[in-house]
Order: sequence, then C-alpha cells, then structure tokens
Amino acid sequence: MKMKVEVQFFARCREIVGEKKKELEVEEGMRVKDIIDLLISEYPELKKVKLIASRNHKYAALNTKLKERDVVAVFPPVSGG
Amino acid sequence: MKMKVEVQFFARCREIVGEKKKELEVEEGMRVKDIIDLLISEYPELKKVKLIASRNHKYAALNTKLKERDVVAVFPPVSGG
Amino acid sequence: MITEEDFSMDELVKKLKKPEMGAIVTFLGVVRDEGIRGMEVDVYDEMADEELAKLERDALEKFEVEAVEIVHRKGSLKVGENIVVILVGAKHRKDAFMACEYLIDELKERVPIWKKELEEKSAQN
Amino acid sequence: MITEEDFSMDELVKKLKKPEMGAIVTFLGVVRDEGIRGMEVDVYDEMADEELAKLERDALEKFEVEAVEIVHRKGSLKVGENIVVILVGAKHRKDAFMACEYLIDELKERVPIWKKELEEKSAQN
Repeated sequence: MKMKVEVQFFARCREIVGEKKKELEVEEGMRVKDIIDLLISEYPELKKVKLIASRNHKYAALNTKLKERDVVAVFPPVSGG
Repeated sequence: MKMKVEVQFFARCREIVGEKKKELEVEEGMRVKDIIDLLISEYPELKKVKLIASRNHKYAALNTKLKERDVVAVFPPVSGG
Repeated sequence: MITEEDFSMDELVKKLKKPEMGAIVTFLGVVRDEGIRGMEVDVYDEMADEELAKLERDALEKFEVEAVEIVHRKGSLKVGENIVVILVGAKHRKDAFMACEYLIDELKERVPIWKKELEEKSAQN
Repeated sequence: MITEEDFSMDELVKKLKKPEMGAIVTFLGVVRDEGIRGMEVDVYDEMADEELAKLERDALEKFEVEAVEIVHRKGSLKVGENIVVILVGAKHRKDAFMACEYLIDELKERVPIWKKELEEKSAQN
C-alpha cells in the first residue's frame, strides 16, 4: 500500500532542492527518517545540512510514523530573532 | 566669622519644613552634620526621616565642610523609577 | 505575529498595557551593519505562528507576568530596520526582564525563522 | 532627561539607533493600579540631571553598549501613565539586558526623585 505525503523545504534546504514543496508517494508506515533518507539520496547536497524536521507544523522526532496526507517540512537549524 | 548657606528641602522634608528653601547664616567651618542638627532642633519632625544630604548638587558625607554660598539639600531616601 | 510590515512600539505598548502593570520590558532586534546590505528573513508561517503562540503561553505560565507580545518580520530588511520585538508587561520589573530574556533566547532556538545575510552592493560588481 | 511631557518610544528608539546596534532593550515604568488615583513625582532637578548623566556614562564604561537614554517624568501622573523609560542599544542582546537592569536598579538608588502615591478619589470623601 502506498500513501501520499507533502514535503516542504525551507531556507538552505529549499535552495538545494530548488522547490518549495513536492508530493511524494511512499510506502505506508514510513517514518520521518525514511523521508529524509529518500531526499538525501535524490539531493546529496542535503547531507551537508544539519536537517530538522516537522510533521503537520510541529517538531517531529526522526522515528515519527507518517500517515496519508501528512505534511513534513525539512529545514536547517533556525536562526531568527 | 559668619557665612551664608542655602538649604533646600525635598519630598517629606519639604512638607515638614513647609518651605522649598531657606538661607541660613552660620559659623564658618560648619559641616553638613551641623546644618542637619540645626534643622532638627528647629523642626523636630525631621528626626523621623532618614535624612540624606547633598552639597552643591552632589551627594555629600556628613562631615563635609561647607563654604560661603554653598547649597545644601536635605531629603529622604530616593524612590524614583 | 509574523508580518512584513514594520511595527510601532508606541502602538504595541498601548495595546499591551493593563492597570496592574508597573513594568514593561521590551527587546528590539535590528539588522546590524556587519558589512552587509541587509537581510532576507524566511519564515515557515504556519509553524512559526504556532510556535510563537506556544512561546507566549509558556512565558505566562513560567513567569509572574501579565501579558506578552511578539512580532517578527519577514522579507527583505535593510541595515537598521527592525527584525523582531518582544514586549513583556509585569507587576514587577525583575519578572519582566527574566521573561523577556527567556523569550528571545527561546525564539532563537525554537521558532522556524531563518535569516540570510545579503552581501554588500560592492561585492556584487 | 527630566520632563513633565510624555514621551514616544518610537521617537526615542529612532534617536538611539546606530548601524552597529543589533539589540535595543528598553525598560518602561508605569503607574500601577494599587488602589491609588495616581502619583506625584517630585524631582531635585539640578542634581537629578547630573546623576542621570553620570549614570549614563557609568553604563557606557561598565558594559559593552553603544548608547543609552533615560527619560524620567515629573509632576502628577495617573494610573497607566509612563513614569520612566530607559533605552540601551548594544551590538549583542546580553549586554543590552545587563546594562538596562543595572540602570533601573541604580536609578532607584541614586537619582533624587520621589514618588508619592495619591489616594483614591473615594478616600477623599
């Protein structure tokens, strides 16, 4: 079974990927970590960034399990203020 | 020899004395402490106030010697801010 | 709040004030001249709004404060322009200072906002 | 500066700003509602001006700050009105926070200003 998740990119990650977001069709039961691995295999430059992730607009641990239509965001450490 | 000094009063001290300032004619060589003693003998209510003094607009120790035309101010602990 | 517009401290203070406040401490972050032209501020809006709201609730729980307001700008900002303002109103000043320092420290750790320095004009030739 | 007039934070911040500042911390003291009608602020003007100037020089020597401004009001002030504002601009926020707390602590110790609470209207009948 497949599911769809939306991945959003911010800051340096967006520059590397060249897009604001993309939709991925992945195996059911995938975790945040699996999405990151997928992205790194497609965009090896991402390996140079300390990656932080969120799920549905909240910080998410790497082993967080994803569901259909979840929104995952990937970004470098924040630097506001 | 006599000298003239001006004494100014602030806050609670002004309320007790009932004046903003007065000119005193005192013995030469008098110190801040002597002025305060003079004032207390004239206005015993001042004994109830922790008195702070300045000479020529600067905080002054009690044993500061005064000169002709010096301005002495007498006031309670400050409470601004 | 995240916004592209600049803000007025006077208006924000007026909105924040309550009769029980004796002290209002504010932190204003501005673009500092480090040989740069300015800054591009990138924000993950939905998440930043949530994190800011959470931060404000945190401060109200952790400290003896009456009200808190945070405004962070996004977009292109020139040297000297305001980036962020944090206002904290409390009965007593010590609580306002503590909460305000806490808020800017935490904001820099938690809220998904990124600043990117824009190179000086001369460097573009 | 000692003044009877109210002040604008926006104007004071604008005057304070320098390109090398990254952080401006302000302390605003306001008349707090403690069942009072307001406050009478009494000032020994010549001495207060000197002490405020001394305080500002002190902060510039003791802390890594770029500029400091203090405005204290005198006269009758109602609940909610501004009493004093202290602005500190620095490269880095920690220095600005430290200097600002130092300044309000010292001001309350050293500057010849006295606040007298005005009783509530009901108490006058």
